[in-house]
This record gives sequence, structure tokens and C-alpha cells, in this order.
Amino acid sequence: MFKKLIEESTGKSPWLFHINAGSCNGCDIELVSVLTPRYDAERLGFKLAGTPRHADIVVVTGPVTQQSLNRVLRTIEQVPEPRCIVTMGSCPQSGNVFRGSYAIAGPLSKYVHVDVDVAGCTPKPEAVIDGLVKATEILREKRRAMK
Amino acid sequence: MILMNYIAAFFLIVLGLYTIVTKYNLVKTVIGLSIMDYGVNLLIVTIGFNPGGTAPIFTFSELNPSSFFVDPIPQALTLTSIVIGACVTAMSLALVMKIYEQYGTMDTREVRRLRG
Amino acid sequence: MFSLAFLQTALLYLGYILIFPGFLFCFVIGLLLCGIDRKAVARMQKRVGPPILQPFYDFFKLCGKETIVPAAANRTTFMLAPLVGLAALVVIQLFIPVFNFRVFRNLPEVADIIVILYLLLIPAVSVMLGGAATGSPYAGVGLSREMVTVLAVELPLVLVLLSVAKTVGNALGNGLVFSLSGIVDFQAAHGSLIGRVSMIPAALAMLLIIPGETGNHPFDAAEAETEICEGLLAEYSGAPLGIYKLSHAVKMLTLTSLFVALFLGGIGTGVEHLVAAIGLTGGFAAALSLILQVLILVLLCIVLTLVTISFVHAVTARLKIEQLFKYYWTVVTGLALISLVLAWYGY
Amino acid sequence: MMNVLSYQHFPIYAIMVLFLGAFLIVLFGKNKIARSCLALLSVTGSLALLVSLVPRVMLNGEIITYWMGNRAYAGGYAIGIALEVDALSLFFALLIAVAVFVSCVYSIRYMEHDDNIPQYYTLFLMLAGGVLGLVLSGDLFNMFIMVEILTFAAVALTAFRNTARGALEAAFKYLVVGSIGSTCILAGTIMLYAQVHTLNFAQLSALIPGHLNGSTRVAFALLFVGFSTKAFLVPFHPLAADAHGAAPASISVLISGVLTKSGIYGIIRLVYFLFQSMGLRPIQFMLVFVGSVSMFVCVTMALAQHDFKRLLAFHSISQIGYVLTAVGLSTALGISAGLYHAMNHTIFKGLLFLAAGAVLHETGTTDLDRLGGLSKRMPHTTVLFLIGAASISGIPPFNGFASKWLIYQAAYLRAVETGNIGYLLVTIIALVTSTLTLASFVKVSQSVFFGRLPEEFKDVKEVPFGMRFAMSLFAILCVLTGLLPDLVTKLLSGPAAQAVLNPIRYIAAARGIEMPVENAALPQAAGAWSPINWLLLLGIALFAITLVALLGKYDQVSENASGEKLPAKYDLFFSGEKSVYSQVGGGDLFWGFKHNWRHYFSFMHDLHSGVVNDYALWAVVALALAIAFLQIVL
Repeated sequence: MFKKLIEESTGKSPWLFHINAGSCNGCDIELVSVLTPRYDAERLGFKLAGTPRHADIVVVTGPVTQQSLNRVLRTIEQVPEPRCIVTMGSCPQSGNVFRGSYAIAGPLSKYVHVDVDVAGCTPKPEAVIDGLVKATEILREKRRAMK
Repeated sequence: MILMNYIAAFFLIVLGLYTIVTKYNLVKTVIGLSIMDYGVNLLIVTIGFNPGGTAPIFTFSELNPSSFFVDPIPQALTLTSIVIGACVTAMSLALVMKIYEQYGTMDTREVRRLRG
Repeated sequence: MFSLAFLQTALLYLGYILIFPGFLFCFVIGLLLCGIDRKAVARMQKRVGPPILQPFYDFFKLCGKETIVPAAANRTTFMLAPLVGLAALVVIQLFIPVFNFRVFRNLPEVADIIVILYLLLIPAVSVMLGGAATGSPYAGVGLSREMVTVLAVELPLVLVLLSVAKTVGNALGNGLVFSLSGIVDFQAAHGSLIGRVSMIPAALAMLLIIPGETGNHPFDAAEAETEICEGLLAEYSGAPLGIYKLSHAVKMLTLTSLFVALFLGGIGTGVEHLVAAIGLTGGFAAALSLILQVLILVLLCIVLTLVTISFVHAVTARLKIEQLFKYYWTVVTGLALISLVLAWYGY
Repeated sequence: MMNVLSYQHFPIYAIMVLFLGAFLIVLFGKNKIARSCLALLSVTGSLALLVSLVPRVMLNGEIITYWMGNRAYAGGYAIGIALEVDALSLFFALLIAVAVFVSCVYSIRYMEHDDNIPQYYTLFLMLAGGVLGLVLSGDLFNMFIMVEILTFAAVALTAFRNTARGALEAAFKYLVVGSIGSTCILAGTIMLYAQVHTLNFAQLSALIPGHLNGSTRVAFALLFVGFSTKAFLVPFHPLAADAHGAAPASISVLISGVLTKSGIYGIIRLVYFLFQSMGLRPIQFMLVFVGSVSMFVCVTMALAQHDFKRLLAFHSISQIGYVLTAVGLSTALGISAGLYHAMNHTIFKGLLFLAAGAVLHETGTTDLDRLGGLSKRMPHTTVLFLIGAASISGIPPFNGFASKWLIYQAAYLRAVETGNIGYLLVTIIALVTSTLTLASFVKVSQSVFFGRLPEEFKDVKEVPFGMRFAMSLFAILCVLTGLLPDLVTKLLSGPAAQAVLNPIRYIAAARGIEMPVENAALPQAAGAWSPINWLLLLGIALFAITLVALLGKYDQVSENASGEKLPAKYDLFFSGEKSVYSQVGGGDLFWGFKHNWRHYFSFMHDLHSGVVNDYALWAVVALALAIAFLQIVL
């Protein structure tokens, strides 16, 4: 029963940690707007955490530049299990307009398993919320799989 | 006459304190301490002094109500105090020597690594 | 020694510690207050806001997360500090009377208000030591700010407590009353302290102290998540973090119920007469009046949370740490000082 | 003729044993085992002799008067040299004996790498003997001699590690200002002698109150300032800071736990016995004022320090300020609380200095900005330090809280009784000072024991068992005296406070008259605090929570097991970077506080210039103020 309770709670309280991997700030602004009164993701329990240790979902924006690659991977590794990785915007998925640049190490999925991709440049807040909710489902699954 | 002694004792103590407070030389500080000590010693002796008294050396048979002598206790105290004063002077001069070795100066204004 | 009566007493006290007003009560009501606060802030900002039960979800989720002990951390302190802090808070809750009900009715009182003032430091110290034990530089900054917050809040809190002690002492004519149950008894007989002129500034000061002591917005410089990554909690994850969040919630309950005991102690004490007036007697009446009193207490705590924590949160921006210190040592201390001076001259 | 083994001889034996030990160590100190055994034997002997007097003096209220060479009181004059042991003397003597004992146990391992160890033990035992002689003496001039012996030994020991930074300087400053203080005591003594022609304490106490004139007032001021230098009260506090910082830790224990107590003892004897000024407003004002100023100034100075031992030194004076304030309240509760706090101060400050010594022993530095993270390397020392820190910061249920709580009660009760708003201010200062104390010990915990471990201290080890044992003794005492306040009050501080309240018994005892013990019941504190019950509750709550937590697999954590290359997961969060050594320096903590008080702090920093002339000037000014104040008001 206790396990069930934890599992339910995991689905209702996903805390986000946001990593900017060389983003143009467009996605960053949109992610914040998700938490504003208009869209209010907090009604689903979403909350921005200050450190990866508190986070459940890591939201990566930006095309993962060479400079930021190690930092992104390091931070993702510091998130306790169960965790989900969400890429936001087209950059971390494909490199977007920066694709092929010598400064780009992306896409992110080359290095870690990405759970949810929210495409768009930038994605609409509705899309972001939808992606996050999907990530929450995955989170719950992961928690169920844990012993 | 005895008043002169009190004035001198007071003067010596104040002179000692003045030296300690205003002189920026370590040795002069030690001299100030000694002067202060002498002042107090003079004060002690003066307090025990009875004008016209004899030295307080009696056996019990000689001692009678009419014997008139200076108070022996302050003299004993003075001796102790002088000994202690000498020790303090020796100790502080030893420290001054060591400080000069380490700091290379006798100026109290430069011997101030510990502050704040 | 191990007679039936002893066993009964032991069980009773165990019940006090574990269920009411101890652990379980703190757990449920504390998290509830926290949820109400979050909901209220959201509503004040024209948001829908999280469900009221959100803090429960957060807590249980954190229980299910992995706990990572950083390599630089001192494991024992890291794991033990949250537990000690929570236990100390729960014990403080035992000393705060619920109107007529108090745990130590038949025993000499364990702790007076001055002791409670210092007992309240234990959770703060344990969070500081736990944070410091991680070795994170963010925790270092957080520790510095947390300690300054404690310093800032302590002075007005001292003044408030002294002026309450003096007012009650004046009224009873025996100098001063430090005993918390004495203060509540006095209010039961003579009406709540908030009704006195001299106590109004103190009550206002106490209202401002509550968010500072709990570390709520705008006095949360110590846990600023955007600038210093949650400060002391930067390296905490999983169950220990959950316990810290729980402690924070319980602290809200402790402080609001302390406010009720200090200033509103007369409100819930008429309940027995009410119950007796309906014609009930015996154990059932006692139980009913206790339940009613607890309900009144919870209601008052909720109102206080809304006023002091949620409202202040919604209308202000976070203070810098030096502003926070200055604010407490001037404005709030001033209020408390007015109260103390008034009490001193017998108003 | 008294039997040589009768208890009347015990006080003099207790002193002699120490001096004899000092003498024998000079002779046989070359051998390591011999000198350790001799030192331990003499301190243990002294402690045992004093403890055996507890039932008689503390419980039965007996006052032991011992005349050297059996030259008893005769013909209305006390000619002989007397030891007079009442509950107050024995209380302080016990504190001293315990501190000396623990410090000696600690020294054996702590000092083993130093040169000239025989000389160390000789001076150590002389210092101990001097302080013990001071508190057991019934003779004003012998008090002066003992003051000189202990000052001399303390100065020598301060400079013992003369290669350490500032040791010689500290010793010199201490010697200069300490000598001014000693000279004040001597001058005061002789001025009293000039008035009533006796040096015996009891007889002085009987005669002085009838001879109150300009001269005795000056003597009062001189003695007060003299004993203040020994207690390092403001404005003599910089000396304490310098001396503690430079002296070996075991000596710091004695300087803070024992020397300052001798100053407090002198002040109590001076104020409540010699001048019998119980309940005199101006004297109360003077004591409470000096006490509160010491309390507050030194705690703020401590907040600004960067050196572990220097910080502790300032706290030492701050706590002495508590003691003096409480004693100055002139109420039974206040005096009993003050004495209780004096005892607790010896214990927890001793523990803290020993912990600082342990850190110095292993790392070679006490600089707060260089240390960090030692809790992983020295876990036992950390726990012991935390007990001491919690005690001094007044965290329940340790002993510092028990006595500070009584002090708050006493001060506030006094304020209510007299309607004097000054006492209210004192109460508030006392309460705030306690929190400031907590702040600086949080700073020490963060900067020394927690936080990040610097590379250079990677291989630090735990200190040897002998040192940990000594610290544990103090830690156990911390907990015990904190948990059993009633017992301590009944057995130790209560009788001592009664002795202070009844100076007549002390005076009569010197003439061989036993007066009945009037056990005026100590007034109860207004509040309530029963540490045992609280601890029981906390224990059950903690047990329950831990049990629940363990059932919920609280202890299943992910840890870095391999210990080789650090995986990123177990690295500290450093905004994504690979973490490097980074520690918030001790001086930069509490910026928010210091910023608001910056003018005060910079003023204080400039004031403590470190020039010996300035400190001497402060002494002169303090003396002048004391003389002027007493001439005007008394």
C-alpha cells in the first residue's frame, strides 16, 4: 500500500530542473511562462527546483554546445533516481539551425536516454505542459519498476 | 615628614604608569613597571612607620605594653614585594630579548601582530 | 513498578507523543497548513494552484526517491540531522497547550516560554549542521543566511515573550509568568491577551516573526532557490529532504499554535461550558470538547497561516539578507519594544 | 595537636601537593614516565583531598579554619597566616582541581612533541597551586602572593611555545597589564591594612564596613580593578584573547577555566565579604554594568575573529560577563545562577579549548579560513566539540542552558522586583548574547569541522586516545551538570551561594565560633525546566521517528563505494562544473549581520590596536573611573 502511495505521489509531484545548454533563451522564457498564472503548471504539482538533487524531471534547452556538454551530463547524473529527461525545443533534438556547427556536440540523445522530446522553436506552453505530463507518466512507470 | 613619603609614593606610582602608557620602547615599559613597584613598596614601608619607634626585634620577655616600635608586618610585605618585583623585571626583560630576536624592533607600535 | 496503572500512563504518553498532539497530528496538520498556504498564494495570484494535498504528495514522492550522499559529506550528520530536527519540533508541540488540553496537566511543567525559545533553535541548528556537513559551498552561503535570519528573529521574539510574561504577571500581581500553561490559564479566566492595548504591537510583531522563523517568503533568503540553489538543502535528496520539508511544515504549525497560545488563548476555552449547556456530561463530553477545541485551534492556525504567511508571500518580493536583518531589528523590534514598554508601565 | 591526617589539614595538603609536585618534577623530570606520573599523582591527590571535604563543607556547612603553625586567633587579632575554607572557597577549589586534572591528563599526549616538558609541568603545577592557594587562602596578602605566582606561571606558559606566532608578544602584554593589576591588588591590600591593621580576611571583613572612608573606597577600586585584570573583564579582554591564542591548549583551559575564576572569586570576596555590599545599588550597578558590557562586547568581538582559539578566548570573557552580571544581581537566585554558570563555563570552555588543541595538534593550524571538513577525519573530536558548542550556546539540555536560563530568570525577576528598566535591558542583552554565541559556534562548526576538507588535510588522523579521554571527561560533565540542575544547585552552587549570603558565618568561624547554618531556601525560578523529562520525550520521539524512517528504508542510500575516481553523481553540485575546493571563509559568514553593524565592527577593530601602551592606558582609565565612581556613589 505504501508503495502504491509513493507511486501515486510520484506522478503528482514532479519537480523540474532546467538546464540551459546554449539556448537562445526563447525556450527558457517559455518554460517560465508555463508556471505563470495563465498556464499555471503548479496545479499539476510542477515546481522549479533549485538544484538537481531535488529534481525529478530535467528539462534541457539549447543545442548542447561543446562547452556545455560535460556540464549537462554531469548535472543529469546528479539527479536522483527515478528521473526523466525532457528536451525542449528543436535544438537539443536536432541542433536546429546550429546543426553542423563545430561548436555543437548535440543532439542530446547521443549521450543520454531522452524520455520526452517537445519539439518546436519554441514549443507552445500547452505543448510543454503536455510533454511534461507525459514525462510524469514515464516517471511513474520508472518508480513502479524500482524495487 | 611622613607626608613627603606618601606624596613620593603616589608620584612614583603615577610616574610608572605614565611611563608605561606613553613610552613606546619595550625596555622603558619594563622600567615603568619597576618604578610603579618601587612606589608601592615605599607606600608599604611608610604605612608601617611609627615616628620614633625602634626596630621590632624583641623576645617575649622584653615585650611590654610600653615598647614602641615600627609595625613589622609591612616590612615583611615589602621584602616579599621586592622579590616579586625583581622576578617580574627579570621575566619581562627575558621576554623583551626574545621579542627583539623575533621582531627585530623594540618599538611597541610594531609589536602588534595580534590585534583586532 | 510495572503495574497496570504505570503501563496505562506509559501508553497514554506514548499516544501523546505519537498521535496527538505529537507526531501524527503535526504531520497531518502541518502539511495541511502548507498545502493551504500554497493554494491561497496561488489564488491570490489568480492561479488555480496545486491541490491542497500537494505537500503530502511531495513528501511521499521524496520518500520514494533515491538518497544520494555526496562523497564530501559526513554521512552520519547528513542522515541524522533531519531526524533530530523533526523530533525536537514534535516535542515542542507537546509543550504548547491546546486551550484547556495539555499533555502535562498532572506533572510539573517541563518547559516554559524561555525554554521553548531555545528549543526552537534546535531544528534551525540541525538543518544548519546537516547542510554544513555536505560540504557544498551553496550550503555555506545558506548557513550564513540562515544564521543571520535566526539572529534577526531572535531579538523581537525575546521581546515579545518578555512582554507577554510581564503583562500576565502584572495582571496576576505576582511579577511575571513564564509558564505557557499559566499564560493560557490566565487567558481562559480573563479573556485573550490580544484584547489588551499593550499586547497589540506584540501580536503584530509576532505575526511578522512567524514567516521569518519558518523561513517563508519574503524572509527566505536562506533557501533562495534561484540564487543559491536552496542553500542548506542543496545536496539533500530523497527521504532526508522530505523530512526537512515536513519539518518546515510542522514549524508553521508550531509557531501559529504558539501564537494562539500566547495571544488567543481565551477563545477556545468556553467550549466545555457550551458542551455542558447542551446537557452532555462524562467522558463523551470531555472528548467532544477536546475535539471542538482542536478544531478551533486548527481553524485559527489556518487563519494565521493565511494572514502571516500566504498574504505576506503574495504581496512582497524576497528581501536581501541585510535588509531582512535590518527590518527585524528596527521595525519588528520596535513594535515589540513598544509592547514591552507599555506592559512595563502596566497598560 | 591535631592529627596530621585529620581533615583540617586537607586544604593545605591540597595546595602543597601541587607545589611539591612542581618541585619534584624539576628534580626528576628528565624521565618521561616519572614526570607524567608525578604530575598526575599531584593533581589527582589534590582533587581527591578536596572532594573528600565536600560532605563536611557543602552539606554540613562547616567552615574549616586552618592556622599555619597553629598560630590561632588570639587577643582580638589574627596574627597567623590562615586558610579559611567555606563553601564558596571549596566550590571554586573543586572547579580548579577538576580543570587542572583534566588538563593534565590531556597534556601528557598533547605536549609530547614539545621541548622542555619538565619545565612545562613545573609551571603547570605552580599555576594550579597558585590558583588553589588563592581561593583557599584566608589572608589578603597571601591572596596577592598567589596572584603573583599564578600570573608569573601563566605568563611563562603563554610564552612556552615561543616560536608560535605572537606568543612572546602576548606574554609581554599580559605581563605588563597583569603587573599593573597585581600592583593594584597590592596597593589596595596595603591601604586596607593602613586602616585596620590586619590582613586576615575574616577580620578585615568584620572591620572594614565600619571604617568606610575615602581611603578604603580607593582600596576597593584598586582591588576591584586588580581582580578584574585577573578575570580579564572589559577593558582587559584583549589580553585574554592574545594569551589564549598563543598558549598551548591545555594552558588555555587553565587560563579560561581557572584564572578567570580566580578573578571572579576575588571580586565576590571583595564585594560581598570585605565590603559586605549586598544590596547596595551602586555596587550592583557597577558589577552588572561591567558584566553586561563584557558579555556583549566580547561576543561581538568573537564574531569578527578568524582564529579558532582567539574566538574561544573572546567567548570566555563573554561568559565571564554572564557570571559577573548574575553575581552582581545580589539575589540568592542570581548568585547561585552565577556560580553555576561559572562552573559550567569551566567545563564547556575547557572542552572547547581541548577540541581546538586537538585540531591544532593534528593540522598545525587554528586558522578558520584554512580549515574545513575535519568531521570526516576526526569524528570523535567533532562530536565532543559539538557538545561543548551546544553547551556554550545555551542549547538545551546541556549545562550552559541550565545556568543561563537561571540567569535570565534572575535578571528578569530582579527587573520586576525593582521596577528598574536597566535590569530588563540586561535580560535582553543576555538573551541576545546567547544567540550571538550560537552564531559564532555555528561559524566554527562550518569552518573547521564541516564544510569541505582542504587537500592539505587529506591525511589528518584522529587524536590519540589520551586526549580524547580528557575531552570525554569534560563532555560527560557537560551533559551531567546540564541534566541534573537540581542536584548541582543542592550540592555545589547552592551552598556556595548561601556562603556568599552569610558573610557573618565566615567572620565568626575565624574566631573559632561555629554559627548555625541558616539554610534560607533558595527562591524558585519563575519558570519551569526539567531537562530529564525533556530528554526522555525527545528520546522517545527520536526513537519513534528513526524507527519509522528505518522501516521506510531511510538508511538505503547511494554512496560512493569505490573510492577511486569520483563519479559525477557523488560530486557536489557545482552548477554543473567539476567541483573544486570552495569554502565560505570563516570571516565572510554572517555578512548580513556584519554589514548592518559595520561601523561598530570597524570601530572595535581599530580600538583593539594591539599596542601594549593602549591596553595599559585602558587599565589606567578603568582604574580612574572605578575610583571616581566609588568615591562619588559609595
